[in-house]
Amino acid sequence: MDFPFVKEALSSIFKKSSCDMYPVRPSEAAPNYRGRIVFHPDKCINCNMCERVCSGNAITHVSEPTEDGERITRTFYLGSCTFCATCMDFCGHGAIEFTRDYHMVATKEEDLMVTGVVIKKTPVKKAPAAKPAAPAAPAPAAGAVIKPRDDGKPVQVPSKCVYCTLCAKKCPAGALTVDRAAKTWTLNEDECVGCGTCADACPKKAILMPGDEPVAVEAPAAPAPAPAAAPAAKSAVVGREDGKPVQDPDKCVYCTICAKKCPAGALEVDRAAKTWKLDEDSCVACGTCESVCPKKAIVCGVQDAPAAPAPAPAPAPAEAPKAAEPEVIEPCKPAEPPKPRDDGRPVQDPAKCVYCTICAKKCPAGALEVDRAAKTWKLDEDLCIGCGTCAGVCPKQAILY
Amino acid sequence: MFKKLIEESTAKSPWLFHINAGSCNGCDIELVSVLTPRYDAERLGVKLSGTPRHADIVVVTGPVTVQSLPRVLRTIEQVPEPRCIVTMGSCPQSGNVFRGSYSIAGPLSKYVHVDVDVAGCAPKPEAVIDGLVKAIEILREKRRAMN
Amino acid sequence: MMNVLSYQHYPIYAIMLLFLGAFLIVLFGKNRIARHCLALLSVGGSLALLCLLIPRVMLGGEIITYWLGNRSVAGGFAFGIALEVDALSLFFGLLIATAVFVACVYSIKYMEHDDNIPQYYTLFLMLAGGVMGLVLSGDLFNMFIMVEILTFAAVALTAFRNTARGALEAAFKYLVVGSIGSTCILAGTIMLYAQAHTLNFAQLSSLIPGNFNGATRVAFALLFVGFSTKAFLVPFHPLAADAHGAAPASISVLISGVLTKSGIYGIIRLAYFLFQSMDQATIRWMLVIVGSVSMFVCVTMALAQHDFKRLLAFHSISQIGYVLTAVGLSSLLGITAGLYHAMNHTIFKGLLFLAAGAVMHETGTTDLNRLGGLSKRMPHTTVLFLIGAASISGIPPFNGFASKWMIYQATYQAAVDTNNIGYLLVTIVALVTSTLTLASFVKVSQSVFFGQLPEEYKDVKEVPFGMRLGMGMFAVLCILTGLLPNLVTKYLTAPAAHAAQSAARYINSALGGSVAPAETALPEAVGAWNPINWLLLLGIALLALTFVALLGKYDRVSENASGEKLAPKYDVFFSGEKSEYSQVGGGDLFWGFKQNWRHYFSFMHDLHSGIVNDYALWAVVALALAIVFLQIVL
Amino acid sequence: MFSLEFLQTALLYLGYILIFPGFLFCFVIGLLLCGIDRKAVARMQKRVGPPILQPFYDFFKLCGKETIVPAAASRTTFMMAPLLGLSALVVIQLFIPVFNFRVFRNLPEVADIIVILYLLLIPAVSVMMGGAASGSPYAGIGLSREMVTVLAVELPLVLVLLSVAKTVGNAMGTGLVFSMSGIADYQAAHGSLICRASMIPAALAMLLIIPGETGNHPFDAAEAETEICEGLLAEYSGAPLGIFKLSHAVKMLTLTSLFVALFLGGIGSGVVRLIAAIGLTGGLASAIALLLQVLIMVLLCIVLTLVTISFVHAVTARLKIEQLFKYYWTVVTGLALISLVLAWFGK
Repeated sequence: MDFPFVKEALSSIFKKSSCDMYPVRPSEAAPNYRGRIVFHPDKCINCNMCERVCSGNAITHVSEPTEDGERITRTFYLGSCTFCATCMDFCGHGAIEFTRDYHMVATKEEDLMVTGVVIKKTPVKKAPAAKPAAPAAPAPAAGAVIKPRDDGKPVQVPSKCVYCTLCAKKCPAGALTVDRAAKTWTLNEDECVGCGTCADACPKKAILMPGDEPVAVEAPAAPAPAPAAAPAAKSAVVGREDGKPVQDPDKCVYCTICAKKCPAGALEVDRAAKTWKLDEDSCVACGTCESVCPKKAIVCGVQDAPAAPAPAPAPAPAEAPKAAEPEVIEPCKPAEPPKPRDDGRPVQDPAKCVYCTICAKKCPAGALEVDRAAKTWKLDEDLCIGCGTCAGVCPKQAILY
Repeated sequence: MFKKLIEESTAKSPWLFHINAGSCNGCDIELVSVLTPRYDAERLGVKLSGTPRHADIVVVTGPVTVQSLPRVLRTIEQVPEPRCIVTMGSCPQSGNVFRGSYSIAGPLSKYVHVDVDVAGCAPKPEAVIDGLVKAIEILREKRRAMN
Repeated sequence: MMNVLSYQHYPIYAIMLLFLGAFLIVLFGKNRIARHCLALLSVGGSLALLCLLIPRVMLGGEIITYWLGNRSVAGGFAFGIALEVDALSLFFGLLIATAVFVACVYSIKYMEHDDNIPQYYTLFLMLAGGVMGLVLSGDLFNMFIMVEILTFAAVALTAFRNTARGALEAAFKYLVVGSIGSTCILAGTIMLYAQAHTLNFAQLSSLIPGNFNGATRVAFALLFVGFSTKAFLVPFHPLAADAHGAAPASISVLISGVLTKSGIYGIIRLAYFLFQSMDQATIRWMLVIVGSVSMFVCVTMALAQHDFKRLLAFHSISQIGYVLTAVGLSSLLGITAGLYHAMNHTIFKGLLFLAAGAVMHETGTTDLNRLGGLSKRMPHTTVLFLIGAASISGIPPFNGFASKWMIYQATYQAAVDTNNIGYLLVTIVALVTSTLTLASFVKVSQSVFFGQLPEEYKDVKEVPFGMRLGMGMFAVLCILTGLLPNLVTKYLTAPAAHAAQSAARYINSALGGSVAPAETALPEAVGAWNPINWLLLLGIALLALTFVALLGKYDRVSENASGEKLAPKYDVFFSGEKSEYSQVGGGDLFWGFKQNWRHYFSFMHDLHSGIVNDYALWAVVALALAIVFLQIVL
Repeated sequence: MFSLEFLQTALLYLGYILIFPGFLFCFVIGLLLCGIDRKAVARMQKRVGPPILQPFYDFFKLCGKETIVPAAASRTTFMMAPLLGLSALVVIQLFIPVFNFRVFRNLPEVADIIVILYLLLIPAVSVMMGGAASGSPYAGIGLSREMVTVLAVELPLVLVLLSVAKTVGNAMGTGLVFSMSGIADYQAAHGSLICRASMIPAALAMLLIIPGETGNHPFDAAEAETEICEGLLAEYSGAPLGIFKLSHAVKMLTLTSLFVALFLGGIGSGVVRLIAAIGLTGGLASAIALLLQVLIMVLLCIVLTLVTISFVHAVTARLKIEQLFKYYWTVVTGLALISLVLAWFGK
C-alpha cells in the first residue's frame, strides 16, 4: 500500500494554512475581472447597440415622453448577465463599464439592477426650421456652403455622397433611406436620434455632424460622375455565375469587414499582406460580403447591366438595393408574400431566398433541404422542432417564423 | 437561553445541499472551490451534505430546465425548516443566455421564494461566501421567527 | 401398588395423552370446536404433567423409573419396557411440550384455510408424541420406534400442503435420507442387542463402557449418524432447508425446535451414557468439530438464501451446531451452556418460524426478493420478529446472548484448561458465526419488514390474534430466559447438565442400586453478565435521554397527516425523482462480503445440487467416515 | 427498602449514568473529540477548519430543526432507534474503567469484555434498523455496507479481546480474565499491557479497528455522502439526526477509552504513586488523583483520535466495501492473530 500524503499531512500541521481568510481579510479581484456593471448615462447616446448585442437579454430600457423630449431609463439586470462585456465593446461612447466589484449578492431582484436615466431633449425650436431645410438640401445653390445642423442630426453632402446605403444600414434608428438608383438620401427627422453613427460609417465623409467643417458645394455637375463611376467600377470585375463573390482589387481596402461578417467564415482577408481569399467550399453565396463592403469592392453573381436603368423611372421600394439579385427581377411571380405559419415552423419567402443553403446547414434537426442549383427549399415537417434557428441565420430574412 | 443557544448554533452550522438544475458546471466547480483550502468555507461551519434532509441551505445552479423543475421543487420541499434557498450564478435567476428557450422553465423565483441571489457567471468563490454569509443571517432570522 | 394418580405415572400419561389425542381427533375431528379442544387438552395436559415433575426431578434430583406392566428388573437383568425420566429427559420433555403447545395455539388460526385439518392435528400430535416418547424412554428399541413414528409423521406433515411447489419433493428427500438415518439407528440397536442381550438403556450403559469391540464401535457410529440425521447436522443439512421451506410454519417449529432436539438428545445419551466416552479427547473433538462445521457452513449457506423459511432452516442447524459444540466440551459449563442454548433455540426459532408463517399467511410468499415494508401493515408481527431476530443474533439482553455468552466462556475455558489452541479457534468461529447470524437477520428485517412496501401487498392486514398469541408466548419466553439466566441455570439447565454427567445415578436408579444424591453446584463462568442490572442501566439511560429529547419544544416532528395523497415533503428522498418502488433487499444484500468469499460460495452452490441421490451418498460417506474414525480412536 | 443507604446508592448510580462516565461526560468529551478531529483534518489539509466547538453547534442546530418523518417510514422504529443506540453507548461507557476509577468497584460486575463486544453491536444495529425503517433505498444500500463493515471489524476485534484476556489470564495465573475490572486491576499492579511485546500487534490492530468501528474515513463506505446520500441517515433530519451524530461522536470516545483501558491501564497507578510521593493523603488526594486520571484519559483519547481517526482520514481515500472487508480480514486480523498466538505460547 502506498500513502503518498503522509509527509504532506504531517508537515501541513506546522505550516501556515493556505487559506485566504476571505470575509475577514478582503480580497481583490484580478485585473481585468469583469464584475458589476457601471452605467454612465451622461455618455450614453441611446443608440441601443448594447441591447442588441446582449446575449442574455440583460439590458432593457423604458422610455417615457417628457415635455421637452424623452426620459429613457436603461436597466442592466446582473442576474441575467453573462459578463461577456460585448456591450462594453460595442458601446462607442464608453457608457458601459465593467468594474472589479464581484460582491453581487442580493436578497431582492432590484439589488441586481443597474439603472441609469438618459434624458434626450427634442430640439423644440429649431426642429420646425430644420424641416424645410431638409428638402432644400438636395438642391443647394452652387457655391453655397453646406453646414452641419445644430440639432445634432446629420446632413448629407451630395457632392461627396456615392449613395452606397451604408449609412442607412448602420443607422441604429433606421432613420435614413438611401436609394442608390434614384440617388436620393432621405432623413426621417422623427426617427433620427442624432447618434452620428452614419457619419462615422460614411466611407466618403459625405455626412456632416455638428462640429464638422462646412463643405462648399461644388459645381452642379458633381453628381454626374457618380453614375458613370458606377458602371465603370462594375466593369472592373465580372461577377461569377455561381453567385459567389469576386473581389475588385482596385477598390478593396482590405478592411476585413467582409471576412468578419461572412456567416460561413469563407473569407480570409489580411490587411497587412493585402490579400483576399475565398474558401470556395465554405462559401454559401449569400451575398452578405457584397452588401457589407463599404467600398463596393465585391461583386456577387452576374451583373445584369441592362437591369440598372430598369428601376430608374420610379423610386424603388425598400427592396431596391437588392435589385442586383437576378431572382427579384423575374416579374412573372405575383408578389404574394407568404404568411408565417401558426404551428411555429418556418416558411420560405421565395422572393427573398437566394438558396444559399445556410439555413439547411444550421438547422439543428436537419429538417431543411435546400438545393442551390435546382432552387428548391424543402422542409421536413416531422423533423422540424420549430426552433427558429433558420430564420435567425438567414442573411436575407427570407424565412418567416 | 436554550432558544438563544439554538439560534446561535443555527447561524454557525449551515449545511449545504447543492442542486444542479441544468448548470453548465461552471458554478458547480466554483461552489466546490469554496470548500478548498484557499477559501475553506468550513470555517463558517459549512458542510456539503448528501441529502436534502440534512441541509439548511439549498444552493441551486443552472437555468432550471423543464426536465429538472419538478425534481428541484421536490427536493427543496424535502428540506426541513428553517431552510434558505440560494441561487448561484445568473442562470437560476433569469435563465441567462438560455432565456426563452423551449427547454427552460426558469427563473426559479417563479416557483419558490428565493432568499439570496449570488450573481456572476460564474460567481467568484468570494462572492459565494458573501452569499452564504447573507443566507446565514436569513437563516438566523427564520429560526428566531420559529420560536 | 402405586396410586394411579401418583407422580410416577406422569411420564407415561404425558406420552399417552398426545397419542390418545391423535386418535380421538380422527374420530371426533369433524367438529371444529371439539378438534381444537382435544388438541389443546392433550398438549396442555402433557405440558402440565411435565411441569408438575419439575420440583421432584429438577430440584430434588430424583430419577423416575417406570416399568410398563410393572415388569421390572429380575436377576440383574431388565426385561420390561422402561420409561426413565432424569433431569435431562425432563428438560427436553419440557422443551418439547412447550413448543408443541405454542405451535398448537398458533395452528388454530394458521391452518384455518387448509383442507384436511383433522388429519393435520392427528399427524401433529403423533409427531409430538413420538418426540416425547423418544426423550422419556429408557429403552433403546422404544427409542427407535419413536424415531420411526416421528420421522413418518414429519414426512407426512412436510408434504401436508402438497399443492405447494416442492412439497412432495422435499418430503421425498426427507423420506429417503430420514429412512437411512432410521435404518442406522435400527442397525445400531440390533448390534448392541447382539452384544449385550438387553435393550434397556440403563443396563446397556452399565455393560458396554469398557467392553468395546468392533461391533460396538460400529454401533456407536451407526447410532451417531442416525441421530445426526434427526438433528440435520452437516452433511444432512440440505434436507432441513427443503423440509422447512415446504412445511407449514407450525410444523417448522416442531421440526426445528423439537425434532432436532431429539437428535441432540440422542447424541447426548449415546456419548454420555451408552458409551460414556466423553472423557476421550477424540470423541469430544468429534462432537466439537461436527458442531463447529455445522455452525459455520450453515450460517454461510443461510446468507446465500433468498427464501425466508429456508434461511431460517439453515440457521436452525447453525444453532444446533452451537449446541453440539458446547455439549461436546464435556465440561459442566459447556453442557449447561449447550442445553441452555438448545432451549433458547427452541424458543426463538419457534418465534421466527411463526413470524415467517404469519408473513406467509398474509402475503402468500416467503421470497425475500418479493417482500418488503410489512412493518407498516403488520406492526405487532414486526416487533415479535425483531425480538426473535435479536435473540438469535445474540443481542443483549435477549436469551440468545445469555446462552451464547456461556458458550464462548465454555469454549475459551476449555481452550485454557486443555491448553489446546484448537478450542480457541472454536470460540472465534462461534463469535464470527454469531455476527454472520446478525447479518442474516438484518437482511431479513430489511427485506421483509422494512424498506418499501410492494404495490401488491398494500392491503395486507395484521395476522389474527390467535397467531399473535402464539408468537407472543415465545417472545415473552425469549425475554424471560434472557433476563433471568441465573434462575434458568439453577432450575433447568444445571440439573440437566449434572444429570448428563452422572451416568451412574441413571444406571443405579433403573437397576436398583443406591442412588447418590444429585449434584447441585452451579457452573462457574469467568466473565460477568448481569442482564437485569444492565437492563436497569439501559432503561434509566433511555428514559433520561427521552426526557432530554422531549425537554425542549424544539423537537418539531412533522408527519404526513392525510396519508392518502403523498406530499412531496414526506416522500422518500429519491434524488429528486418521484419516489417509486425500489426495494433494496433480498438474497444478495451483502455482496461486499460475498465478493470476498465468492469461491467458497460458488463451491457450496455446486455442492448443494438438490439431487436426493447426492444427499444419500453424503449420508453413506458420513457413515463410512464415522465407522472408520471410531474404529481407530475408540 | 427505601433506607438512606439505598437512596444514597441510587443517587450515586444516577450520578454515574447522568454525569460522570455517563451522559454529560460522553456528550462533552465525545463532541470535543469530534471537533478536534475535524480541526485536525483541516489542518492536515492546510485548511483553517471549523471551530473546535463545531460539533456542539451542529448538534444544537439539529435540535432546532424540523424533524420530518417520511410517509414510508415505520414511525416508532424510526424515532426510537437513535435513542436506543446512544443509550447503549452510554451504558458501555459505564463498563469501561477510567484507570483506577470503576463504576462497579464495590458491586458485582455487570458486564465483561464479551458483553462489551456485543453491546458495541447495538448502536450499529440501531442505526441499521432506523435506516431500514425509513424506507429509503439509499438506506438499504447503506445498511448492506454497514453490516459488512461490522462483519469486517468484528473478527479482528474478537481476536484482540481474546488475546488481552489470555495475556492477563496467563499473568494472573487464572487462565483467562474476561472482566474489565480484572484487566484494569492487573494493569494497575503490573504496568500497562502495551509494554509487553506480545501485545504490540494487538494494540496496532486495535488502532486500525477504531476508525472502522466508528465508521470514519476511509472506512465510511456505509455513509458515503457523495455516493449514496449519507446511506442509512438519508431520511433522518432534526433531533434524531443530531442524536445519531452524537452517537457517532460518543463512539469515538468509547473506542478510544476502550483502547486506553485495554492497553494503557498502567498509567493510573503511576498518577496515584505520584500524588503519594508529593505527600498528599486523604480525601483531597483521592479527589485530585481521580481528576488527574480523568484528565489523562481524556488527553490520551484525544491523542488516539488524532492518530487513528484524523491522520488516517487525511492521508487516505475511501475504500470500496469489498476492499474494506478484505483489508480487515487479512491485514488487521493477521496482526491480531500474531498477538493471540504470541500470548498463547508466550506464557
